[in-house]
Amino acid sequence: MDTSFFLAWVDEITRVVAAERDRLTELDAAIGDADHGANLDRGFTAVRAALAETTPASPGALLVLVGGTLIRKVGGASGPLYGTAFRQLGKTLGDAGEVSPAEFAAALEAAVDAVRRLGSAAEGDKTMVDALAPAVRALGAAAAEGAKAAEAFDAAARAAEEGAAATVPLQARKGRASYLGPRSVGHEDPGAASTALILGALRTVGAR
Amino acid sequence: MDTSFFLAWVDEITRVVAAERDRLTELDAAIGDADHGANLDRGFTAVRAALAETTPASPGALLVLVGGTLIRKVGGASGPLYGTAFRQLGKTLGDAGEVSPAEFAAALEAAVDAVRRLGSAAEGDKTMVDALAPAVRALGAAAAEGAKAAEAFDAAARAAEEGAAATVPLQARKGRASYLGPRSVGHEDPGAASTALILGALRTVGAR
Amino acid sequence: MKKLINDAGTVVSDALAGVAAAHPGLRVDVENRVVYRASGPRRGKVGLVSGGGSGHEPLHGGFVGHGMLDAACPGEIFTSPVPDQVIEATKGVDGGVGVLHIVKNYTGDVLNFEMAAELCAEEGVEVASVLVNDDVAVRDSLYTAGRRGTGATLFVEKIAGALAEEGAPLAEVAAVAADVNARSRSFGVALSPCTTPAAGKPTFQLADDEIELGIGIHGEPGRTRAAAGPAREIVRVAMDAINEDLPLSGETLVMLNGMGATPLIELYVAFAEVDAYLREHGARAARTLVGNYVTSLDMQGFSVTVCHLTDELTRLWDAPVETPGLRWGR
Amino acid sequence: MKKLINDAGTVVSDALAGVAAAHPGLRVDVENRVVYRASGPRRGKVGLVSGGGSGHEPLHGGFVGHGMLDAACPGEIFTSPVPDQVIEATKGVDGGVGVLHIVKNYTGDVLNFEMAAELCAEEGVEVASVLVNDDVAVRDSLYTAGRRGTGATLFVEKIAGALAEEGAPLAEVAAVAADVNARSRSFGVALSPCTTPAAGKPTFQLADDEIELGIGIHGEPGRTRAAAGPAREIVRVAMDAINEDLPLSGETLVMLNGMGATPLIELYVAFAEVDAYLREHGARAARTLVGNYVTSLDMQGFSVTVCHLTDELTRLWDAPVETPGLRWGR
Ligand SMILES: Nc1ncnc2c1ncn2[C@@H]1O[C@H](COP(=O)(O)OP(=O)(O)O)[C@@H](O)[C@H]1O
Ligand SMILES: Nc1ncnc2c1ncn2[C@@H]1O[C@H](COP(=O)(O)OP(=O)(O)O)[C@@H](O)[C@H]1O
Ligand SMILES: [Mg+2]
Ligand SMILES: [Mg+2]
Ligand SMILES: [Mg+2]
Ligand SMILES: [Mg+2]
Repeated sequence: MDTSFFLAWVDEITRVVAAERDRLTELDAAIGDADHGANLDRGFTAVRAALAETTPASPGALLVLVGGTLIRKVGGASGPLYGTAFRQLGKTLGDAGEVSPAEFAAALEAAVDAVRRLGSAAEGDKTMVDALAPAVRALGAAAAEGAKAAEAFDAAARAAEEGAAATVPLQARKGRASYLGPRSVGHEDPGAASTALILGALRTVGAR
Repeated sequence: MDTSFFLAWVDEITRVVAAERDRLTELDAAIGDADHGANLDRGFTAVRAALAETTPASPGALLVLVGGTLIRKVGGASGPLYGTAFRQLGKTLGDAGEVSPAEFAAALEAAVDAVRRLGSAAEGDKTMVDALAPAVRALGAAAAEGAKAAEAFDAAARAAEEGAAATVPLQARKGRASYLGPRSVGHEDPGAASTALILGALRTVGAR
Repeated sequence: MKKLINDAGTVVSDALAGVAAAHPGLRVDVENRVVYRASGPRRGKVGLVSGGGSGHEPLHGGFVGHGMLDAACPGEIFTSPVPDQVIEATKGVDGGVGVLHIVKNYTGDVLNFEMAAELCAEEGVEVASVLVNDDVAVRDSLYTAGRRGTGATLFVEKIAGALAEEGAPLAEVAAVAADVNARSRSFGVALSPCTTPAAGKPTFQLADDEIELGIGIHGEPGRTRAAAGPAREIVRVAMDAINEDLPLSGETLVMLNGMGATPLIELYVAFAEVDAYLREHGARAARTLVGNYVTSLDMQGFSVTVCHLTDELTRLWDAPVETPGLRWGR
Repeated sequence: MKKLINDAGTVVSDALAGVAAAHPGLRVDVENRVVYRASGPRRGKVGLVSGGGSGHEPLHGGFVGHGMLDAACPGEIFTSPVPDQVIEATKGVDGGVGVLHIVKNYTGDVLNFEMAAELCAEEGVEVASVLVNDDVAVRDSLYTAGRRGTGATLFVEKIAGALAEEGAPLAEVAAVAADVNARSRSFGVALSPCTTPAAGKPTFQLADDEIELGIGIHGEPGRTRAAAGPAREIVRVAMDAINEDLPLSGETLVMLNGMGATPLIELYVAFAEVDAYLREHGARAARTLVGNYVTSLDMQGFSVTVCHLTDELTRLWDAPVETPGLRWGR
């Protein structure tokens, strides 16, 4: 996978985030503050604008740019968390021109570790980590078995979607939803839902 | 008619005003500020309280007390206007122990003149004067023909009711409703409606 | 209707108890419904008394204090006070050189204050009155009760209050009050109706894409209903109405006033448009207020009030004031 | 949804343009979204920077000025600002003796301010942070993101601002800020939800006889839903929660804060009940604020914040302040 692959990924994320913006905001309205869709939409719109100005030389440079832009434009909890994730992804990939599924899986693991460190959320706390962590495991397993990118990304996307769905019965222990205590039960975490979209976009692009 | 007759009138006014309070307020909501029912209800409740403390010696003294209490407790436009009306009514009756329909008609005429002077509203301006003025005319005519109190008061009440109904198509030129310009058309004036209630109460008591 | 009250019948006195507890600089006679300065009348200073229906807070009780009112008489919600309150207040603030009544032009306010003024005069207190009638949405003609008093009331209270504080005689204080009123114009817009505790339901109905133009401060509908639009366009309608009545120019004092339920961030959005409009018309917002000052319970919307300044009026506006609702310089 | 805005996407910058036009004492960098004192940083004075999502006006931009903040960073509506804003503001107010970040305890605010603080430190600006977490509706435990920062933010900004104005060193300013926070407790109640311009519909639904207890300031539902009742009872629930967490006694600083759409007359009704509760519990409201200070757009409701005073804190509270939202002594 080269820079143009990751450019396509970012384009696809931008598209689905815009399309699902209202749903994400509604999920956030139920147990948060009704801005998650607007936040990510603003962030990825800014990413697209940044990419219209410069074309990064490598997948790593591209993803660092994406992460930096998210940090600079999103705000809220998800801005630093997703920003850090993309930056760490890019940093780990370094300046290689081509990235294998295994390399990507390792970089995503580093990215998710960074999110965990920053937000100190564990799996089961009802956050984006509940979608990110199973996706990383699924991707790592597929890559270790030598799966093609398309298959590996499909496994990761499915794991993220299942992880997001599995947040519904949980009581939140991190983020705004935790203020609701038991009333947070019965709602999908918006950040886990957006993680599922981001990995779904990876699947879409990987399947082309 | 003696003091107890006018006491009964005041009781009956208090009763109907309380019963029709919400309707009066709704009329006022449409073209005013939604307080006319509450204003009169507060006023006559205070009148009842005042009458529980002292029993005036004559119809005149009673009606002066009613007027003074309304001035002191109602506020708004209707407080000074109705207050002045009752005070003038009482003052004109003086300290006579008994009042004939003709004397009452003359006193009511003086009362309505006082209202006109204070508020400088003419008939057709869509105010309480549109119910008061025809009521005074009907009462005067009936009294001049030597009608019994019951008949005379029935005529006055009917004239007030017709006068109130006739305010519906008018455009207001006085009071808050005048701010609405042409939008005041199509609504009954709340003050004219309460005048109809007050004269209706007179009919009720006169018919006993 | 949901309200943070104990009982619709006791809202005014319950709130006055809160005012008394919150502001040691005020003395509140809850029984007689008068809000005074705690310091009492000052010999040789003209007293300023205002009042009107409740539901417009901080007007008027929130403007009692050094440099502004000496007393305020709150009536029931949207109902002018009764003469007794005004008499009590007038006597209570008399410093021996007369008292100015600041009266908003509504039939009820005018009648009740007039009755009180007559009685005070009979008892030897000199009273002058100024009628505030700044609302350009109402034509001042034989066919109306005349222009309503709205936002300019605050300007009159502040500027006349500053002059009175300097020891000016009653005639001068009354004259500056009348001058401020003559130089001021207002226009109001509602995005939603309001609900009085007594009525328990909104005073009118507005669809989600409608607004009321030319409203007063008593929850009454406006002159016309219009389609909702961007703040820029709504502000333009208000400013056009003001500008047509008294062409804008030079230094102005501008209040962008919230009707009670409009978020401050929206008031600032609107103020930016007011400021742009003034510049376009060669005028300048030399002094400004943005916030909830002359409200209409829980109505969403705003009013703009513009006063054409002179150096003297600016000086008096800038003079120290210390009230719950307006404070600077001390 | 009806809002007095031009466009849901430009609310924050449009409002900042209005803030700039309304307040000559402020310098507003609309592009970078920072509100500064017009006078700029003062050598030898600790700088105070706060910020957070917009929609809480006058917090924080309305508290920039002498005796309070040096700069505020408004994020999008209910969204914490980005690190760039905080970095810009921090550098812009540095008077050479360090800058205090006043951060409300929300994951987003904490992360963005932390990132900014790290970068500022790398660039040689000394930064200390105080975390405000006064909301007793949230248990501070492993099972939550910790208590939210709400009304006490204003107390921290005012008191730390006064100390900074006197030239105290960063460590002392940070210590008094932390002390004020430790001595403060808040509880909020919603009578209605609010509507963000971006979402365009209320964040939750409440029946006409229901209220939300233990709400924050972001339109989120509270800990529990309860039956609506008289102000007296609702206030008691709030005060009980505060009193159970930090028993009331002695001299207190009390804010009865409106959430944005509650008429001031109702806030006074509630304040009377707060005052009565304090007396019952042997405490006294020595200093008070009643009004819209830390709002949640067009939410109906209120919060109470109580801070246990010391003589020194009272002195700092009373010190002169000159901001759009809070002003006395100058
Ligand atoms: N401590 C945390 N660790 C990981 N993810 C978190 C944490 N706190 C919040 N999140 C994620 O952020 C999402 C909310 O993002 P967003 O709504 O954009 O920010 P905010 O909560 O500041 O409004 C939550 O749904 C959750 O998935
Ligand atoms: N100038 C006037 N002359 C006679 N009646 C008037 C005048 N102005 C108002 N009214 C009467 O008063 C009524 C309103 O009374 P009310 O609602 O109690 O007072 P307010 O208008 O001050 O709220 C009107 O419906 C009208 O009949
Ligand atoms: Mg959110
Ligand atoms: Mg009325
Ligand atoms: Mg009225
Ligand atoms: Mg947010």
